[in-house]
Amino acid sequence: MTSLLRVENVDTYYGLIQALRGASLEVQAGGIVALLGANGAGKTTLLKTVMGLLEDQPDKGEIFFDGQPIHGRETEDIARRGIAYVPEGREVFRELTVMENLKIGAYARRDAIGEDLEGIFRYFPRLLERRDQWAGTLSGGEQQMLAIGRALMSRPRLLLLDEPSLGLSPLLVQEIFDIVKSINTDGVTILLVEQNARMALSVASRALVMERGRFVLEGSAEEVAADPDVQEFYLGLATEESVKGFKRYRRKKRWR
Amino acid sequence: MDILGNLPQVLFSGLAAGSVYALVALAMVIIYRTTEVLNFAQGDMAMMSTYVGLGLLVAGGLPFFWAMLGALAFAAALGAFSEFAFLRRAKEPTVLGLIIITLGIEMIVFGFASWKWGGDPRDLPTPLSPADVVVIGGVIMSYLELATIAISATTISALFLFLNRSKAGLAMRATQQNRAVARLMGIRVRRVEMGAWALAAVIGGIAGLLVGPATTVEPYMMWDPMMKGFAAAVLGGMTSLAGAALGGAIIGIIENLFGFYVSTAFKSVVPFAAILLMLAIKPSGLLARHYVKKV
Amino acid sequence: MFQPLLRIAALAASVFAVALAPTAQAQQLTGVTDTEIHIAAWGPQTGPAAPWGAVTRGTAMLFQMVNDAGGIHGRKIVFHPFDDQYNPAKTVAGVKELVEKAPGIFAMASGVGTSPGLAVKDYLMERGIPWVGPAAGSLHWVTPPQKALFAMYPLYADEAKLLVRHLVDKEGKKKIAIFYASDEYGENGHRGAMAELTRLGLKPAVEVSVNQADRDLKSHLLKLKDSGADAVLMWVNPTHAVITLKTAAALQFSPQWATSSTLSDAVMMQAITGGLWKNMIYASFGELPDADVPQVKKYRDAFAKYAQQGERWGVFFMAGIGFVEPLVEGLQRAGRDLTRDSFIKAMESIKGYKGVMGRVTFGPGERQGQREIFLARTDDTGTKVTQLTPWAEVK
Amino acid sequence: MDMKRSYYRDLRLFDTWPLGLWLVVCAALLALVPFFAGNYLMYVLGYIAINAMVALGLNVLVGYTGQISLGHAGFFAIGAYATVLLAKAGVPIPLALVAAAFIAAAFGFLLGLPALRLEGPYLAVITLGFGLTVENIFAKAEFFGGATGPSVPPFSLSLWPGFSREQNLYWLIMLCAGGTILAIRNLMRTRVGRAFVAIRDSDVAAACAGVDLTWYKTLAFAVSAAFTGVAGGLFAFHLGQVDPTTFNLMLSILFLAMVVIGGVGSILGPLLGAVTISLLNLKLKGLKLADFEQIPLAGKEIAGFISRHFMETGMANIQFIVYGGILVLIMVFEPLGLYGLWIRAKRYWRTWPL
Repeated sequence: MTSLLRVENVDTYYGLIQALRGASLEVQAGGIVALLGANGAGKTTLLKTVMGLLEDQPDKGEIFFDGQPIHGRETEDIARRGIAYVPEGREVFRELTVMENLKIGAYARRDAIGEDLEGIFRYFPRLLERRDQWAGTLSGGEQQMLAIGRALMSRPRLLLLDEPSLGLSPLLVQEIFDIVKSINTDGVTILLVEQNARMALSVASRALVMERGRFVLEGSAEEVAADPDVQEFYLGLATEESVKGFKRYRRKKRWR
Repeated sequence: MDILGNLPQVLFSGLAAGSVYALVALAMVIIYRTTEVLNFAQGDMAMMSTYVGLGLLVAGGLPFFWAMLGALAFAAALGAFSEFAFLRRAKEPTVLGLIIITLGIEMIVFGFASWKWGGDPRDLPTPLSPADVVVIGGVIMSYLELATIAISATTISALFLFLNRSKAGLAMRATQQNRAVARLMGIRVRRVEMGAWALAAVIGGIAGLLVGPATTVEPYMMWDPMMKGFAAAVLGGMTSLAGAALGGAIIGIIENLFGFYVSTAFKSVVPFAAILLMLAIKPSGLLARHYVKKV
Repeated sequence: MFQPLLRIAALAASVFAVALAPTAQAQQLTGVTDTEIHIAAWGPQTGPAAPWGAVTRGTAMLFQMVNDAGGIHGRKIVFHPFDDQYNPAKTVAGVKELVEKAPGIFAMASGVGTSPGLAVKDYLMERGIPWVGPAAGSLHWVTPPQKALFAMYPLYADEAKLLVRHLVDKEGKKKIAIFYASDEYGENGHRGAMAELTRLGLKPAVEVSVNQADRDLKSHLLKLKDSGADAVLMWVNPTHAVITLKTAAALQFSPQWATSSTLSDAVMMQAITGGLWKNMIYASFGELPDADVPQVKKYRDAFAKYAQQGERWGVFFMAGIGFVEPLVEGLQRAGRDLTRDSFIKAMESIKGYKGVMGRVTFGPGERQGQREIFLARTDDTGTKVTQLTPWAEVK
Repeated sequence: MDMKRSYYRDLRLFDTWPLGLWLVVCAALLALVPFFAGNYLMYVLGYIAINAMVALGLNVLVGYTGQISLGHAGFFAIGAYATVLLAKAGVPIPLALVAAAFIAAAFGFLLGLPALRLEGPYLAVITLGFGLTVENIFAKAEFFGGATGPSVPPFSLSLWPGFSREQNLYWLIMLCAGGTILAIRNLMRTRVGRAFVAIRDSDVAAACAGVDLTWYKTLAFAVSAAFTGVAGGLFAFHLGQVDPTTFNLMLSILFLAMVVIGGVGSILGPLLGAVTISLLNLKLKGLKLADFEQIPLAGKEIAGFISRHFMETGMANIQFIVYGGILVLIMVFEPLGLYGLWIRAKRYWRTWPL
């Protein structure tokens, strides 16, 4: 079985700054893959590189979706192949109504969308209530729901979720993640970037950890969760103390 | 001077003039919202389309309607070409740089048109003679002015319908709001931008075809309407279509009121004074809904 | 770091400066060789005033005709027209460049516009370079008279006076409104009309000015109409004249229109107004372009042979010929020993010369060569023109 | 409108000393021009220098403070009229020029007030309106000489014994232009200059850092207007005539084009831009049909095609196409303008042959 998304040895630059250093990953169809890492590790950059959102990037390396090369393609074409990306910070079209936002999600399709709309409203009943409201007037959580709903309208095979929990209350985070899980159950493969590692690992089947533009750890969600470094740095389960009473962050070096 | 007796006539005249400004303003707003460019070539693109219409009509011998349609088709092509050939090529464009590019396009179009057709004014014959008028309640309305107002109103309504009801219009609005995310939706934003330029050029072209019969066809025919259109767009808030339409009407009426009741000498300055006043009170323009500054 | 450098540079500069103490102006170039006479003219071929560029092209055709007929006393005229876009900064640059580059310029011919002309007048006069037939009816050329400046264009103010006189005396108009462009041309017409009205003991019905850039003249025309004027003196450019007539038609306003020589090209005006150029009274300083007199026919025939593609036989083109005819005449009279002084002397000997303009007379103190104008009128169809008055000087 | 992010790059002009040496040599050469050259060269150089002063002044606004102005022809006109009217009233010319600077600055300050709340197209339209208003008022008011403008008194200043009027004027223009360069360079190194740049990069952040926006934004307008006003005064004498219609929108656009084409936010940039645009303006002349016949191979055919499809009388308009083409090409390929090209060329040669 071929993998749905394969990233091979990708280098990405912002001007002179290298953000990805030979990053490689594979996402198999069906599961939820969580991508963990600290701020600036290159998680969002990886997603943007996959989507072709960065001009002239990737500088090096190859990206395949469903066996077809997509690196160097236009974002529009990549999106039309069946990858949907929910960007960090929601980025809904603030001056379009909820309904219009959803419709624009299905822009690249020509078949009927009524059914899909019903599906979305089943996931997010609250959007139905607010269907004629400007998206900019929604609350953060509702906007996140809208962003996910909009992405689903294109009937993607792969959904890239960037920090869905950002700035949301714990209750809402729980709600969103439940929905993410059920979306996955309905057949959409998900690549999930999260700072909230605990939540991410609870829904994911596999997980990867990024550090400074490269992958340093990969495994099933349970394996990754069991990793002592992950426990210490991402899950906050400090286990040892140094002689001086300070945590030794330097241990990260081990992964190089 | 019969002060009040003339008022309806002045208002009507202002509205007729203003409806042309409104079209130019709409064209500028469409381009500004989609690509954040102040298109200073708008007027001269319309001028050139008018010449093409005149050529099709007189030299080509086409019937009036088809000649005008041909002019608008040419306008669309010219707009799309400008975007495709110049604006899109700019790498790392800055706002000022883009303005200078449109000025460059303006000069190229202007130079080409005056080379091809010369500087002498010409007449754009229309089925409507300027002397055909209808008098309603003491207000003399020429068919040409009535047609101008009607065509402008129709164009503006059609534009609203297009933007609010059609899928392409939706895509255009989405692109205006967030280009990157629009691409994520599978919208081919470059085509949308090219389409916006074409659309704007067509709307500007309609303005040109309305100015032509009322004045003359010559290389400078669109300078004044273009300035007023720009002013109208800013008055309306630069990002609001309804504002642009309203702004055009307001400027047409204000300057006619001022010209008639105060002085014709400073008539062309008044719209700008009005804008200064208005912006001093409401810096985002009449109908712009937001003016959020990115920090 | 700069101080020493600056000091050294300043020292070097002053040494150089002393060594090169101001030299006398380079020997003046006269623009005359054994076989050539160099003559220059500026005229807008581009920009808002481009329609006036035909003047320069008319001048060029006259010189070409002279050359093809064998030149002047064994010399050919080499003509250097240039496009100044009606921008004085460009006019000055062009004139200085031509005058100071070998072999120089013998004289300037025509030259469109008051403000470009004013920008170079002093420069030309200081160097004694003759200038014949500035293409603008301005008082500046002859007040005070300059030794080397020979003006041809009758004053706009005179035209306005004659028109007002005619409207009042012959047409019995009582309420005359003045509609004028807010530039030198329009103000001169305005001034002339006001002077004549005052002389006749009348007041204008209304005075309305229009800006060059305006394209919406409804409020202007409403004002004119509202004043109840039975005649309007229209002192505007061709484009504004068209808009004026169209707007007037739309407002059902039909006074007796009267206008200047600038709009005396009835054929063109009829064409660009879409047939509204009817019953128009206008002044003219030259024979009408389609007049059946030998002076005009000669050039009309030549036009068919020489004119560039896109050229039109009209009043501006013909004016370019008319303004410069005396220059050619002067060159002929000056003979083979051509100097600027001999040329000026020859010019002063021209009396009652008749070309396509009115009669031209120069003299030792007389630098306004032509003062004669006449009035004409188009008929109801706008196509036939009749002369209303004979050639006459306005007193 | 932010093109340059690094503050230190703003100051590049004299930073290396070979460059400083070159500048001194250039200045010396320019100073010597009247001793050997004719009026024409002096006229062209003077015209360029006047435009350069405006471009440098406008750059304080556009390049350093990040505002836009489509109305600088207005300040230019104010400077010209103020100088001429004062000189006619008997004020010595240097004093009249200084006064013109202050008068223009005062108007700049006034125009700067609405600029506090506006940016982008809003500011563009206000400044555009300002330019139109000034042009209209000068052309209408009898006091200012109406449509013909006031007559310009003869330039009577004597800077060097035996110099003609043109030579003296040339020196005065060059002195003023040199003074402008030094003044602006120094201004940008002061607290004021740093405040301007801070406003350009982010006015909110600048305000948070304690920059008084009201004062500095209006000051930028005033400073910019002052230099433009002096240039306008010099221009009146340079042309020997003041015509209100020359101070039109086209002129404002030309000034802006100088700054942007040259490269905003530097000193060399506006200089290069002023030289380029001035020369294009003076030197671009109309082509003739005969010129096309010179084209090798297909000359006759091309000329034939052109005469069939275009107006021969309109041929001079090809210069607009060239002009516009140059603007578009420069901006498309190098948004930092000629200055950017210069920097790139320098960088290329520095690392050559790598």
